[in-house]
Amino acid sequence: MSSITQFFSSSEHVIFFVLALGAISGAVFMITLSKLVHMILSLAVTFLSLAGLYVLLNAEFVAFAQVLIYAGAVTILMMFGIMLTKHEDAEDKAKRPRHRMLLGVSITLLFAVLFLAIQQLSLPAQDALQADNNTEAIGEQLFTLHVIPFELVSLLLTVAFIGSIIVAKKEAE
Amino acid sequence: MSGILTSYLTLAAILFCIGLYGALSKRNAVIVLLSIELMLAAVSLNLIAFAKYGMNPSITGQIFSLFIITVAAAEAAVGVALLIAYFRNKGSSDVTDMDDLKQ
Amino acid sequence: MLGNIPILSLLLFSPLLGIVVLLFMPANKGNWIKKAAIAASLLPLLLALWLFASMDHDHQGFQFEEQALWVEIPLDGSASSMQGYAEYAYQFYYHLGVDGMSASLLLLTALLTFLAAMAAVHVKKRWKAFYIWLFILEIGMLGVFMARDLFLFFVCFELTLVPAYFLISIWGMSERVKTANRFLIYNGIGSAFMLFAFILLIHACGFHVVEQGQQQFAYYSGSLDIVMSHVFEGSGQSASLVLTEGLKTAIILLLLIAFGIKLPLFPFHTWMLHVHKEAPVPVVMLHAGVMLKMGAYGIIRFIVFLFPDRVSEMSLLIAVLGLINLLYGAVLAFVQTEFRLLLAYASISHMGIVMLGLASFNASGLTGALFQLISHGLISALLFLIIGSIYERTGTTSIDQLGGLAKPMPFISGMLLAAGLALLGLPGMSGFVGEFLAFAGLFKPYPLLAVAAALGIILTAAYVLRGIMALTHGPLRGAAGKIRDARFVEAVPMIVLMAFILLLGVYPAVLGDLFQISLYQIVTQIGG
Amino acid sequence: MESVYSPYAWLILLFPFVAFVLLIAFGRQLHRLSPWIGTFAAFASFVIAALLFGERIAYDVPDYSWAEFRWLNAGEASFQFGFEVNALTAFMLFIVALVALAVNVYSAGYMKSDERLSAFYCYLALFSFAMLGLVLSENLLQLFIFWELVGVSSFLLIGFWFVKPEAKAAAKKAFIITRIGDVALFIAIWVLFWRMPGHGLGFTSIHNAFHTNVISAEAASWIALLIFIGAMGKSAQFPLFTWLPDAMTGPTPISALIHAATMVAAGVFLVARTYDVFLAAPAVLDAVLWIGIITALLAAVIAAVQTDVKRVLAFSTVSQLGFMMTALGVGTWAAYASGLFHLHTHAFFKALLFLGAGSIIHVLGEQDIGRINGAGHTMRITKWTFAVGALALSGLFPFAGFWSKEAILAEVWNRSVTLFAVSIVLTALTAFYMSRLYFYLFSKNRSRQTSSSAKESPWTMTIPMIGLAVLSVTAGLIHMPHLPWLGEWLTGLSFDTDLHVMIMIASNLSALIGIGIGYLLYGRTGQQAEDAASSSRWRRLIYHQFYIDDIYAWLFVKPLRGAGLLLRWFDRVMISGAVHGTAALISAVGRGAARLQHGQLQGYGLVFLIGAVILAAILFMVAGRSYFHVG
Repeated sequence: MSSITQFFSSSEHVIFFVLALGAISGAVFMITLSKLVHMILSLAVTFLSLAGLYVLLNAEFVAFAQVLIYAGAVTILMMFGIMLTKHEDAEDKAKRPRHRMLLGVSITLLFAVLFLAIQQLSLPAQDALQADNNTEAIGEQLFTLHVIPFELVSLLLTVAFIGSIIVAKKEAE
Repeated sequence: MSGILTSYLTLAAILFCIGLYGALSKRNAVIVLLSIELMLAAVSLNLIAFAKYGMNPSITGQIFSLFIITVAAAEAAVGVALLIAYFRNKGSSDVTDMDDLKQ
Repeated sequence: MLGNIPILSLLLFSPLLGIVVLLFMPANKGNWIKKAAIAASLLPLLLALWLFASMDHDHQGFQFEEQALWVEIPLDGSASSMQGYAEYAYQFYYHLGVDGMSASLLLLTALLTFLAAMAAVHVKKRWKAFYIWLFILEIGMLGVFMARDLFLFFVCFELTLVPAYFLISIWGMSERVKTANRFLIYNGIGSAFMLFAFILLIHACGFHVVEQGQQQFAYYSGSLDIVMSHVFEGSGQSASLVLTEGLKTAIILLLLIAFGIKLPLFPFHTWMLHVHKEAPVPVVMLHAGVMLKMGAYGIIRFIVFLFPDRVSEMSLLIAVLGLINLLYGAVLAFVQTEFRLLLAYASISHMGIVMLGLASFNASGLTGALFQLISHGLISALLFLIIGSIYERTGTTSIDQLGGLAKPMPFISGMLLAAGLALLGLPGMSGFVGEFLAFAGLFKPYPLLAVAAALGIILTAAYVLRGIMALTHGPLRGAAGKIRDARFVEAVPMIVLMAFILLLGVYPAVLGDLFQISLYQIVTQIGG
Repeated sequence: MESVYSPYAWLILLFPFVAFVLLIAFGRQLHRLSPWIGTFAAFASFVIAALLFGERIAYDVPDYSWAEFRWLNAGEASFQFGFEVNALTAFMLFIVALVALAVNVYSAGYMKSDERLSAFYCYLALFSFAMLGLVLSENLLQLFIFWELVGVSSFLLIGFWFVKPEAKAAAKKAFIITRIGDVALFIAIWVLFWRMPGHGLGFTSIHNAFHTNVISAEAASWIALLIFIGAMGKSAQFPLFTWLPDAMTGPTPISALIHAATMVAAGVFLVARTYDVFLAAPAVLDAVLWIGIITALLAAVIAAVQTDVKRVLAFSTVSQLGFMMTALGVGTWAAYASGLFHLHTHAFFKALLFLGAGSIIHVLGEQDIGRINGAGHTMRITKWTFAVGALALSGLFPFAGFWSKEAILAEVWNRSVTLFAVSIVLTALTAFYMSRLYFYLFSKNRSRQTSSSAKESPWTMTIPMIGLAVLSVTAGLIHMPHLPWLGEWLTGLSFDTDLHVMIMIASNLSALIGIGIGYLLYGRTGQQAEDAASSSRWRRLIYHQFYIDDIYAWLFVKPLRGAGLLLRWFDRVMISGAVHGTAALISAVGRGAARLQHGQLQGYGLVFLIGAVILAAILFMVAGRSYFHVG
C-alpha cells in the first residue's frame, strides 16, 4: 500500500494516472461501443489523453502535433470514411468464436510477456531530459541530422496525398 | 527512477494490445484502421517516454514519434481512400469479405 | 590491362541495361523489342569476351576479385560479451572472382543468352516480358559462376529459378504449367539441401576472428576463401561446429543431392525430361546449355575443390553414379521416339561423362570434365536450336513422323548432322576432347569402369545416328507443303555455335590452358 | 642430306582441306566448278606426295618430324600435333594421293548429272584430307582423330543418296560397326597414355619405348590386341566385316576409294605404323595371322556366290585385306614389307576393278551380274582394263598382284606349311570368283539374249582406268625376289630373299585352275543366270554371309532395344511413380495447409500474432536476462 501512496504523492504521478485512465477507457470504449461514431469519438478521447501525457513528458511540440493530426485530422477523416461507406452496427454475421477465443488468449499472452519484460527492465540511473525549449531543439535536429528522413517523409506525404485522390476518385466514364 | 518509466511502458503495452485486438477482431474496415492508429500511437508513447527516461535521453525519440504521426496520417488517408474505392466496387466495408486473394 | 574497372560487376549487371531499355518500350512493338533485346544481349557477351581475353594465364587462383560487405546479421550478444568479442555476427560478402573455369562458363552463358535472344524469334507472344525474364535469368546465371561467397552463390542460384519458372510456364508447350511446377518443386528441394549444407559449412568453417587494435571481432562468414582455408588448415578456433570426417561426408552427400538434382543425376532426372520437352526453345537452350552446368559447377566448386581428400576416397561412388547416368541415358535415348526426349536423355548421358571425369581425380580427367561441360553446353544448345527450327516448320519433332528433311532444308539438316556428330564425340569437334580426357583420366584408377564407359561411346553413336538419320535421311515425310530452309536470323546462331564447337575441337588449348589455372591448386593438392 | 620437300608435307593436307571448305561454303554457287576444284586439289596433293616419294627414292634423306602445334595440356601431359615423313608415310601418301586423284577425275564423269555434285566433291575432299592426315600423323592420338574423320566422311559418302533407305541403313551400320573397333583403339590410346614415359603418344616415342622394353609384355599384349581390334573394324576383318558389303550402296567411285586406298587400308596401315608394339606381343601377332587367314578364306567363299558386281568386289577386298593381315601376322620385317607391298599393288588393281564396275553400272544402269549377263562386252576399254585388274588380283605372272602375292606366300611358307596350303586354296578361289565375275560381265557368249548397244564411258572415266591398268601391270616390279627394293627401302634392313620357284609355280598353277573352273562354269555359252534365293541351303548360308548380321541383331541390337524398353518402363513407372507418390503426399499436406489460406486478413494476422507471441515468449525465457539488462 505504501508504494501506492508514495506513487500518488507526486502531482506528476496523479496527472499521469488520470490521463492514463482516460486513454485506456477511451480505447476500451472504442472496442466495446456499438455505434461507429461513438467509437471514433471515444478514440479521440484516447488521443487527447495521450497528448496530455506527451506534455507531461516534456514533449510539447509532439503533443500539439498529436492533437492537430490525430484528434483533429485523422478522426475527421475516419468520420468521412464512415459517412461514405455503408455500415452495419451490429455484428450480425457469424461470430467467429474460435477466432475470438484464440485472439483473446494470444493477446493476453502477448501482454503477459510484455508486462514481464517491462517489469524486468532495469536501466542505469540517468539524468532525465531537461530540454526546456522543446520545439526549438526539434526544429534544429530535424533540419540538420534528420533532414533526409524529413524530406523523404514529405515525399511520402505527397505520394499518399496524390495516391489517395486517384484511388478514391470515381473512375472516368 | 525507473518506476515512472515502467508505468508509461505498461500503459503503452495496454493500448497496443487493445489496438491489436481491435485490428484483428473488428469487421468494419474503418474501425480496423482506427485500431491500427491506436497501435501506432502506443508505440509513439513508448518512444517519447524513452526520450525522457531512457538510457540515452535525447530529443531523437520525439522526432521519431513525429515521423510516426506523419506516416500514420498518410496511412489513414490512403487507407480510407482504398476503403472508399473498395466499397464502391464491392458494396461492402466488411473486412471478412475481403478475401479476393484466395482465388 | 583492366586497371581498376570492376569488370565482374559490370558483367554481372550488364543485362540490367537490356531490362531498363525494354521497360521503356511499348509492349506491342514486337520487332523493335526483339531487335533491342538482341542488341542489348550483345553487351554481356562483349564484356565476357573481354574478360575471357584478359584472363592472366599464369595466375593461379582467382582474378578480378571484388569484395564488399553485403549483409551483416548480429548474433546473440551475450555470447559475444562472454567470450570477449566486441562484435559477433554473420557476415556475407558481395564477393566476386573468376578462375579459368568460371571465365569459360561466363563466356558460355553470355554467348548462349545472346543466341537464345536470337532464337526467340519463335516466341509468339508477350515479347517484352519474355526478354525481361531472360535477362533476369542471365543475371542469375552469371552470378552463380562468379560468386565467391556461399550466401551470394545461393541467392544467385535461386535467382535463376524464378525467371525460368515463368519462362516455362508462360511460353512453354501444352503441358507447360505442370512442367514449370515440377521444375520448381524439384529445384526447390535441391536448394533446401544446398542451404542446409551451406549452413553447416558456414558454421563449421566460416568462423574467424578479426583483431583491430585491442578489440576482437568474431564473424561467421560465407566467404569461400575463409571456408577453404579452414577446410584445409583445420577449423577456426571456437567455431560452433567441428569439421569431423563424418560431417564432411554429410556435407558432401547433401551437396551431391542438391547439385545432383540440377545436373541431373539418376534417379533425380525426370523433371528435366519434361523441361526439355515442354520449355520454349530459347529456354531449353539455356537450360541444357547453362543451367545443367550450374549443377556440375557446384559439384566441382563445392565438393571437389573443397574436399579433395574425401572425394578421392569416395571417387568410386561418383564413378559408379556417372557410369549409371551414362549408360542409363544412352540406353533410354536409344528407344525414344520423341527427338526432344532423345536429347534430354543424351544430356543425362553426357553429364555422366562429367561425373566420370571428376571421379578420375587426376589432371586429365578433371580437365576432361570441364571440357565436357563447355562442350555439351554448346552442342546441346545448337541441337535444341535446330530442333526448334524444325518444329516451327513441321509442327512435330517425333522421329516416327519425320524423314528426309535433307531435301527441303539442306542447311538445317547438315547442321543437325554436324551437331549430332559433335554430340557423339567426333574428333575435330569439342565433344571429343572432353570424352577423351575424361575417359583416359578414369582409366588410371578404374580401368574396368572406363572400359564399361567406352560402351557408352558406341551406344551414343547408335542413338544419335538413329535419331538424326531418321529425321534427315530416307524419303520425305512430315513436311506438309513447302518448307523453307533456315532464315538468316536462324542461321547465324547455328553457325556461331558450330564455329565454337569446331574451334574447341581443333584447338582446345584455348580453354585448356585456362582450366589448368583452376585445376592447378587441386592437382597439386592430390599430387597429380 | 636434309630433305627439301618434307617440311612442306603439310601442304598435302592443305589443298583438299581448302577444297572442302570452299565447297561446303559456296557449294551451290560452285556447282559446275566443283569437279575442277576437287580434282585440282587432289592433283596438287599428288604432286607433293610424288615429290616426297621421289626424293626419298632418289636420295637417302633422314626422317622428318615436326610436332609443334600444341593441341592441349592436361596436367603434366602435353599433346603436341604435327606430321612425320618417313619411308612408310611417303609410300602411303603416294598411293592414297594417286588413287584419290584417279577417283576425282573419274567422278567428274560418273557423277556429272547428280544434282548434289558439289556435295559429293566436298565429301570427297574431306575424305582425302582425312586419309592423308591419318597417314601424316605424328602421334597416335592425332591418327585417331583423322581415323574418325575417315570414318565419318565414308559415312557421309555411303549415305550420299540419302533418300534411299538402304543407303541410310548402310551408312549407319558402317559408322557403328567401325566405331566398335574405334573404341578399342581409343582404349589402346588410354593404356598407352598411362604407360608411356611422359605420356608421349608419338610414334617415335612408341618405337623407342618398345625397343627399350620400358613397357611390360602384358601391357604390350593388351595394347597390341586393342589396336588390332581397331584395325579389324576399319579393315573389315572377321567378324566385323559386315559393314563393308553394305557400304556398296554408295556411289561407285567411293567404293573404289574406300576399298582401294583409304578406309580399309587404314587398318593395315595402323598395324604397320605400330608394328613395334605387335613385335613385342607375339601372341597377338598369332591372332592377327589367324584372323587374317580366316577372313581371307571366308570372304573369298562368300564372294564366289554373290550376284551383285560391287558386292563381289567388296568381299574380294575383305579377302585381300585378310591376306595382308596374314602377312603382317607372320611377324618378320620381311613379311611386314610383303604385306605393305600387297597393300600397294592391291590399291591399284582394286581401284581399277571398281572403276571398271562403275563404268558398267554407269552405262548399263544395272549391278546384278545375272541381268548384266555379258552386256559389257562392247565396252572395249572397260573390258580390257577390267581383265588386267582381274588377272592382277588373281596373281598371275607377270601382273602386279603376282609379285606381291608371291612375296607373302614365301613368308607364309617360312612360317607354316598348313597356312601355305590354305593360301594356295585361297589363290585358286580368288582366281575363280574373279573369272566368274569377268565372264558374267563381259562374256560375249552369255550376251546372246541381251542387246549389245552399250557405248563406252566418257574419257574422264576411261583415262583413270587406263592409267591404273598400266600401274596394275608394272607396280609389282619394285619388289621382287632377289631384288626386294621396296622392302629394304621401307624397313632400312637388307633381306636375303630366295627365289622360290616352287612357290611361284604353285601359285600360278592354282590361279590358272581357278580361272579354268570359272571358265567351265560361267564362260561357255548357254549358261543360266544363278538365283541366290532359289538355290541350295548351303549356298544361301554363304550368300547371307553365314547370317552374321542376324547373329549381331540377336546378340546385341535386340537385347539393347529390350533393355531400353524395359528401362523406359522403369523410368516411367518406377521413378516417376515414386516421384508422383511423393508428390501426391505433398499435395495432400498442401491441401491441408491450403485451408489456412482462407484469404481472411485477420486470420493471417492472428496466425502471425500467435507466432510472434511464441517467439517472444521463447526469447524472453531463454535469453531474457541478457536482453533486458543492458549494460
